[in-house]
Amino acid sequence: MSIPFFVFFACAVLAIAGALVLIVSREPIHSALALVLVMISLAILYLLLGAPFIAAVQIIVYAGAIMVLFVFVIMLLNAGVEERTNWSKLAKYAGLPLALILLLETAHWLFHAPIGVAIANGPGAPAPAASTTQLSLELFQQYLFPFEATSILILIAILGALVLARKEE
Amino acid sequence: MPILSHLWIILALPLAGAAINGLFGKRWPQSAVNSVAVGSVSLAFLAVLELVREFSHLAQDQIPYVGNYFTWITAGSFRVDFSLQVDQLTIVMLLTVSFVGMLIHIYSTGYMAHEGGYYRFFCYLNLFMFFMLTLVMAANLIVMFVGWEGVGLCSYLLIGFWFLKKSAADAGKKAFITTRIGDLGFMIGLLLVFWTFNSESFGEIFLQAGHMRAESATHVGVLTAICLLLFAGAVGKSAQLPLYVWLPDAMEGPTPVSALIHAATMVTAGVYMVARMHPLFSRAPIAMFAVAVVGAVTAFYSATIGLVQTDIKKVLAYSTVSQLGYMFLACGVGAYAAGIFHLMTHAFFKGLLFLAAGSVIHAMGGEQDMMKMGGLRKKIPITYWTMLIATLAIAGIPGFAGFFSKDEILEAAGAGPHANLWLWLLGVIGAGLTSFYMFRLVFLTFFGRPRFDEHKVHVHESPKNMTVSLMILAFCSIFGGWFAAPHLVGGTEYFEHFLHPVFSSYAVQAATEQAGSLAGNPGAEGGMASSPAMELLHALTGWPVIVGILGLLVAWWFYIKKPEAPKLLAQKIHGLYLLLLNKYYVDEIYAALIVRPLLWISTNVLWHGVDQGLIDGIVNGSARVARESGGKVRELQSGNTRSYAAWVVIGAVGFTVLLLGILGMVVH
Amino acid sequence: MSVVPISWYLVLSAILFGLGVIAFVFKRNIITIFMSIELMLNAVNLAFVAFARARNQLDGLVFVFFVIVVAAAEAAVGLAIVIMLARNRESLNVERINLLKF
Amino acid sequence: MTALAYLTWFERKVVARIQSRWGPYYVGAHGLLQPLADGLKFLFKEDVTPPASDRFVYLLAPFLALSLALTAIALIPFGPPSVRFPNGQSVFVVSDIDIGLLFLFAITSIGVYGVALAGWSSNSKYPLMGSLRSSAQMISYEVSLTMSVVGVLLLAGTLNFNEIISRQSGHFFLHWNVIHTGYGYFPQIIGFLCYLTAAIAETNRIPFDLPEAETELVAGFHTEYSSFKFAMFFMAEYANMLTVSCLATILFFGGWLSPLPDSWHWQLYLPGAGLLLLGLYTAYDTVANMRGIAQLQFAVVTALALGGGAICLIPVVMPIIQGPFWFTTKVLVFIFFYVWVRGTLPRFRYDQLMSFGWKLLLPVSLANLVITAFVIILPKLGHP
Repeated sequence: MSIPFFVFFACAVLAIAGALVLIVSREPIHSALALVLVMISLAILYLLLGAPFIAAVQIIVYAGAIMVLFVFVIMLLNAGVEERTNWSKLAKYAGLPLALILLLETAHWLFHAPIGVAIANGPGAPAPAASTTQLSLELFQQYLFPFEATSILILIAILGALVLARKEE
Repeated sequence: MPILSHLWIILALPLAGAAINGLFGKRWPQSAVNSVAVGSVSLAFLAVLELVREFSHLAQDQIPYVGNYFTWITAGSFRVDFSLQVDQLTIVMLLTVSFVGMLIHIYSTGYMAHEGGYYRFFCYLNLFMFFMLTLVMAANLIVMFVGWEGVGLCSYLLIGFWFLKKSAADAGKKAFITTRIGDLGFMIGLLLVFWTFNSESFGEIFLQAGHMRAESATHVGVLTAICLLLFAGAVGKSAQLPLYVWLPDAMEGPTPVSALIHAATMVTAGVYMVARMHPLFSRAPIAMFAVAVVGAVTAFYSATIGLVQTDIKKVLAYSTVSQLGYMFLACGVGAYAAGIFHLMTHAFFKGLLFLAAGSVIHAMGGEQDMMKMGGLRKKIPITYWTMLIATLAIAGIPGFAGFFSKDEILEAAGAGPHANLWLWLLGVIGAGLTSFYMFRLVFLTFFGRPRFDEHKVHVHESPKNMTVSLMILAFCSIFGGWFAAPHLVGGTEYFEHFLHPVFSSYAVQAATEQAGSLAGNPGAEGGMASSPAMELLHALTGWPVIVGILGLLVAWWFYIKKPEAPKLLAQKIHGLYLLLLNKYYVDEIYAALIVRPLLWISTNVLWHGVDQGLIDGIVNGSARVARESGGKVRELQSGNTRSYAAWVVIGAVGFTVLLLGILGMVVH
Repeated sequence: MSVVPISWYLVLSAILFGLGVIAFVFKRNIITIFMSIELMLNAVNLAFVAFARARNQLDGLVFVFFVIVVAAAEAAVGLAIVIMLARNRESLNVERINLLKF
Repeated sequence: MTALAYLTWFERKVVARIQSRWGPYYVGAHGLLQPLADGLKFLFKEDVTPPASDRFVYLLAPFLALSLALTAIALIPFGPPSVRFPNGQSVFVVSDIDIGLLFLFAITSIGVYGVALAGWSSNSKYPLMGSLRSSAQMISYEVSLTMSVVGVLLLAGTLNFNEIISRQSGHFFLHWNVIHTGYGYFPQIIGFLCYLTAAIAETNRIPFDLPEAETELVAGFHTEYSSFKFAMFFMAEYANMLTVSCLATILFFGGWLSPLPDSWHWQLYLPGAGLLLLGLYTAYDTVANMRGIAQLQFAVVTALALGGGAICLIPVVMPIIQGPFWFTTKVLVFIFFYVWVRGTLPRFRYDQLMSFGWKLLLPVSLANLVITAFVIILPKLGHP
């Protein structure tokens, strides 16, 4: 069993475990940490997939910024253990089966749908690790407009966040 | 050629005035509103003068001069340009409309000085000028129709100007609805025109019509239909039988309005339209005859009603109707030029009459009943003299404007190619009646002893800006007629010559002959009566004068010599008197025959049946359905985010299933 | 040295997504629900990267980049809203936040 | 680890000198053994875990902090990658990856968790306050930290440390990014200042040590921590300090490059000479004014110094040692600067901190970035 397989399985197990913890734990902060775990393991998978830049961004932005923000808010609101209320019968009874169906469907999709097949047996061969230069070129030439758009989006988001979170005098 | 190449200026000026006054006038002092309103109209008048100057330089083949501004409507093959045109006819109308309009504007500044809604009044008035000019300058039927409806709207607004007074509001509505009946015909006529000629522009229509064979009484075709339909519109607009009923009521409006819209300009639109469409009419003898008959009958009929009315403005209203009848008579017998000419002179003296009457009313402090007047001769001399002149003019006393025009009409009616003795007779009698009731009006108003309390009503002459326009119009009513001085009095048919190209260009043979016989008759030059035709002319020319003077004398005898005579006569022929007094009960008849059934239908069938039963049923039904279903569906709106989440998931699952299914189909 | 086939990554991403959905439906704490959304996004990102690798194209990575950016914006606004919520209703439990009930 | 421990000694000494004290003195000559003593003390103290705490997170936090800090150091190249072990593994560069810088940032950004979680898990108000503050502060200052660095990245056009450094070689110290002027270059002095400030804040050092403001919140986020866990935080802090100093050296001061022209061959002798001088000094000290046990200790130090010097003078070793020598020197300068600042400046107020970070530091670094980008683009504008 070669190294990539090992890494993959380790990360996969970690990620799934993290997701499960996220679901099971009733302490928001634990969920957050679990999610961070998932993200980090995903980042490693990205490395494995030859996308170091994405991996780094994943960690910096997701784990380093977004999740910190989550933790920060959790701490700020001192969000305690989540209480057990089940008013939504629908969610209670339909949720799990539905999600499972979705999962199966997706799996079926991936394996039996033509596209899925095409990719599943697709070239697993290690493509040269996407160098940051190529990526940046792609980003700033082909996808320039979306890039600008997102920047504006972020600006708007900042303003919105400020407006929302400001205490009304 | 600044104006000629920019005809729209003439329209833009009044429109701008209306816009400015309408938007800002409310806060402005009267002086400002005046200057805007009068200024805009006067400028328009000046523009028209300049236009005339430029027009005189135009070569014959450039007439009619058409200016295309922009394509207004295009739907399939239906294409309407916003285009204006100028030819002699237009010039005459333009001069008349803008000139009289200007004077009446000036007059109004004095007359309306003490009224509320001052700016509103002038806004409407300017708007009216705009539409009227549009109507006159239109180069195709659609643009003309715009003006047509526009003036209708303005007249509605202005009749109902004192909308707090119920009678005024009702009169406005009545005018609008009655004319609308005619307009329906007009509209159908438009469609028919397009269906026939596949175009609405005059040039195109006339060109094609020129190639069509003239229809005869036996062989009636589309032309006749078109003409009759258009004439229906004219009947509505120009208050002819049977749709004249709105005009007398329209006197509820301010007097200047009556003068401008319901005497001088708008009501003559019908005549103008008929004259404008003469190439079609000339080819539809039936229609022509119908026009003539309606005109003559109306002329006589409303004259009889005018005999006994006591409201000064009502009398004038009926006389207007009858004068319009004369114009139609003229058109009907093919003497378009005469008709237009009478239109012009009538604009002068009838406008003058109304203004003078307004001045009288003004002086009497709002009193309109002639029975409560009398002996005003000394107190308001200017009004008196001007009114007298106008009366002489309308009565057709030789030398005054009315004489020439009416004379020409009767001449054509009696001796023209479409001459018809009975029509002529009607016309002559009508002329006599006209002069009778007009002098009756004068005598009742200005002579005899005052029949009102001198202490209550202190009579006073109107302010300058009113009297000035009175005098100017008086001048026109005297000399306006000499344009057309017929050869028999040694004149040179100038008016005929001027309009000749318009009416000869597309005319059928008969029409040209007639025009020739009227205009270019070599023997007629110099006025020496040589040919038998001339003898006949002389004989005919006499009659209107004679009956006119007769009417004068009778009126004098009744109302000066023996003031009690009318009563006696009234008692003698009481039935007839009542009949006339109540205007032949036409309003009542209409009410019984049309209005009430209509009301019943609309109440029981349309309102209770269709509206409440059907439409409300549908509306409420749909609303109820929506409410019920909403009540059911809103159960989903549990307000519980998690169940929403579940729904989202369900959606995702369903979508994926769908996608898989589709892909499966694609694959297999 | 053999290589992990792409489909495995895809399956992993599918599993993660499914778990995200489950969390999304089952958690009651609004912040956690938020996190589950992020989890789903991550799963999708993984799929993206995997595809990008499979196709030897960078577009997938670019998409991931954009997804991350948008997620950041979304988190900023969303958390601001959460703070508002906590201020006004003293509860983070979505089942107590049902003003929009019929 | 020892290095870290001795950093504390160094700091205490310097601060003492600034405050005109002797500082640690009794444990060992000139308190040389103080760090060891501290370490032992931490090891043997009772490890208290507050009952109300969230046990798992409480344990996790310090490990996270320290491990991340150390990992970060692993990324720093101490010398030229050309120097390799027989097995081809580079000596000074533990891991030379394409986007090392990004990873460094990634790791430091995760470092926030240490503080935050610590404050949260100990479930008591002062730590919570402290961690709230610190997480806010770290997030905010991380932004301007990154921004100030981007300028250098633009100049270097790569994220790889070694390339960044090698780009700064030549013309002895004139091509270091701090001062590198010229066509298409913009001296990153502003960027450097921003970086320094942000870095101090990032490491929660005075004057930005709000998270552990003794006077306000007993000891901030690690109030509840004792014994070895506290030591971990402590070391993590110094490790971070070290990291950022190294980063500054690499990004702005040409990493391991020597400031002296290559033609001056005598510079090869510098490291050894320096150590020898140190040894001679300590030797004099030993002989002159040391007595008893202290004398023995100093003898050891002298032996080490002299021995080290001698090794450094071995021709084979000499070239190898050059890079690390300069690198360490530069880093030491920074460390000294840190300590100096700590000894000098008072603490910020929290709102001042925030407004300073967002309203001054970030705009300035952004401006620097924009100017740099412009200067770089300018020559290329003519001929794309």
